[in-house]
Amino acid sequence: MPVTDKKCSVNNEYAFASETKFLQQARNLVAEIATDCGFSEQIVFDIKLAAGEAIANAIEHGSPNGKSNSIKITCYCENDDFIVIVRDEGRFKKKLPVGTGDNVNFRGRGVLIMLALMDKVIIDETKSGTSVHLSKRYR
Amino acid sequence: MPVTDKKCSVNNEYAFASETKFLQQARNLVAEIATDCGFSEQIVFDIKLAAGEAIANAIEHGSPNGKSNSIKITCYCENDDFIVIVRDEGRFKKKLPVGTGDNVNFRGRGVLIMLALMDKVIIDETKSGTSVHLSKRYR
Amino acid sequence: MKIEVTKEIVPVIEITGEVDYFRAPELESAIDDLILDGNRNLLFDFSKADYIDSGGIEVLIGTLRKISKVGRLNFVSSNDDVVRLLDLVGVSRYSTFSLFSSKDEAIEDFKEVLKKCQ
Amino acid sequence: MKIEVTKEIVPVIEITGEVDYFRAPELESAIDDLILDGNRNLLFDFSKADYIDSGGIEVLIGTLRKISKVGRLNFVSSNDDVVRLLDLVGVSRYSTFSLFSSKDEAIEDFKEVLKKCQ
Ligand SMILES: Nc1ncnc2c1ncn2[C@@H]1O[C@H](COP(=O)(O)OP(=O)(O)O)[C@@H](O)[C@H]1O
Ligand SMILES: Nc1ncnc2c1ncn2[C@@H]1O[C@H](COP(=O)(O)OP(=O)(O)O)[C@@H](O)[C@H]1O
Repeated sequence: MPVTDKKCSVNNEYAFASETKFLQQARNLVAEIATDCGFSEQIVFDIKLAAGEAIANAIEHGSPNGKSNSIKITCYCENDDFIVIVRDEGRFKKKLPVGTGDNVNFRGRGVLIMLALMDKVIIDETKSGTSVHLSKRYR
Repeated sequence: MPVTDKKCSVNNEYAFASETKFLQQARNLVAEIATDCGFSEQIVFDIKLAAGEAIANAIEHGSPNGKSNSIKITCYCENDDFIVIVRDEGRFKKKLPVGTGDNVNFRGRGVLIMLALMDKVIIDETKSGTSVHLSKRYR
Repeated sequence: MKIEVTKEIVPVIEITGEVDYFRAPELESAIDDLILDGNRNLLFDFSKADYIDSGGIEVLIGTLRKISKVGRLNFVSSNDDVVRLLDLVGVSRYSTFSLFSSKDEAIEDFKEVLKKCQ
Repeated sequence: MKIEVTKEIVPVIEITGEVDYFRAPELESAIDDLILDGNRNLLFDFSKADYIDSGGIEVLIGTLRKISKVGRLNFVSSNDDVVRLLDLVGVSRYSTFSLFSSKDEAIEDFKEVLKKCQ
């Protein structure tokens, strides 16, 4: 049973150095929190994947100083939404991922996957970093 | 000089039937409002293009009943942001644009262009329609 | 958007106005006709065009694929915003794509290239 | 993610665990080695894998392009989420991609195909 209660106590923060080896544990933590909040296995997969894409981007594109940058993930419930926020310390890149020219590759599907799997996506680029906010409604 | 005043009187709404022939006038209206708010030619181009992509998507993907659906555009200034909201009456499509298989095409760049040109992008899918919120900071 | 096709040393596709998502198919079919006629070298004159969105970009990239390594696309524009966008989306990184600020230069370039082919 | 390559009627790439953005290059290089060796038919056994993100999908699509029309990629998974994702991103629409729920079926299929080639 989904917890649609405004008083859901989930408001969990996880901070870690921007290292590729932490991607798997970070997305699995988000998946566990979503499971605890009562989502079905299928929706948990969607949340895990969308969050995984955002975390991968934060490490790959949002950490100008590499491992000395940190990533912060916050998960909480608000009204009818389960929300994951991924914050990094980078500037949003003003370039589209389009391969090296003659070879248009498949890059650039991360954001489209987030949109396809979540109900609301906010990408907010500020001077102190990018934050990606993903929400999934309880249905 | 950008109007960074909270009391900027721009809070303009434009509603029209979801027809392809209205795309050009709708994006040009947004461009004129942005010009009036004091943005440079280059930033006006960026706002026009990002809004144009959102309006094209609203017509193409967010109008299940074609011309009998309507599109609403709102432009306003808030604090240091110029905001354009494009609302449609459709459901967000849970499919990625990937061509017909063997031919991966270039589709699916609209959202990436919005992200590259604007500072904050919100895509919110509700039961009554999708809204795309684009903000550009005055600098 | 208005399209006019003329024939110089290569076909010249002159576009006036704004190329967008819903007008792009018209441009695509004009180009497809030229490619069907055997043309692999094309000149896009964008001097009188001041807007192109992802739909127009899709046609440009589609054209670059269709003419592949055997053809060239010379593109004329001195509109800073259009040029910046072509760079953003990666069109300018295709080896068969070249940007010129005037039609004369784009034609001169084709003359040079076609001379070498003889 | 763990990768194990064995040779049956075609090379079998068995993946265990989670394939993501930062592990995908490892998978790609294992596949590239097989393609360099002249293989065009590949069996991906995903039975023991339960996660793939856009980085892994990119490798799959890249492989489909590399083996192009001459090869086939038979993919084994009965994980509903993985199958749903392959459908969402369009991998399953490639004519050279086929999905199987068991490795045996995927191998049977290759036997049929390769028989026709003789
Ligand atoms: N956290 C981030 N910080 C900076 N740029 C980002 C971030 N997330 C995404 N981007 C930009 O958006 C583009 C699209 O992201 P995505 O769809 O995930 O594709 P990919 O990561 O495969 O390139 C990236 O190529 C990058 O330029
Ligand atoms: N207003 C909308 N309503 C429903 N779906 C949308 C809307 N905007 C975008 N989408 C979905 O997001 C995908 C990506 O959009 P975009 O990047 O603009 O690419 P394109 O429109 O070229 O396919 C679309 O293919 C569509 O499935």
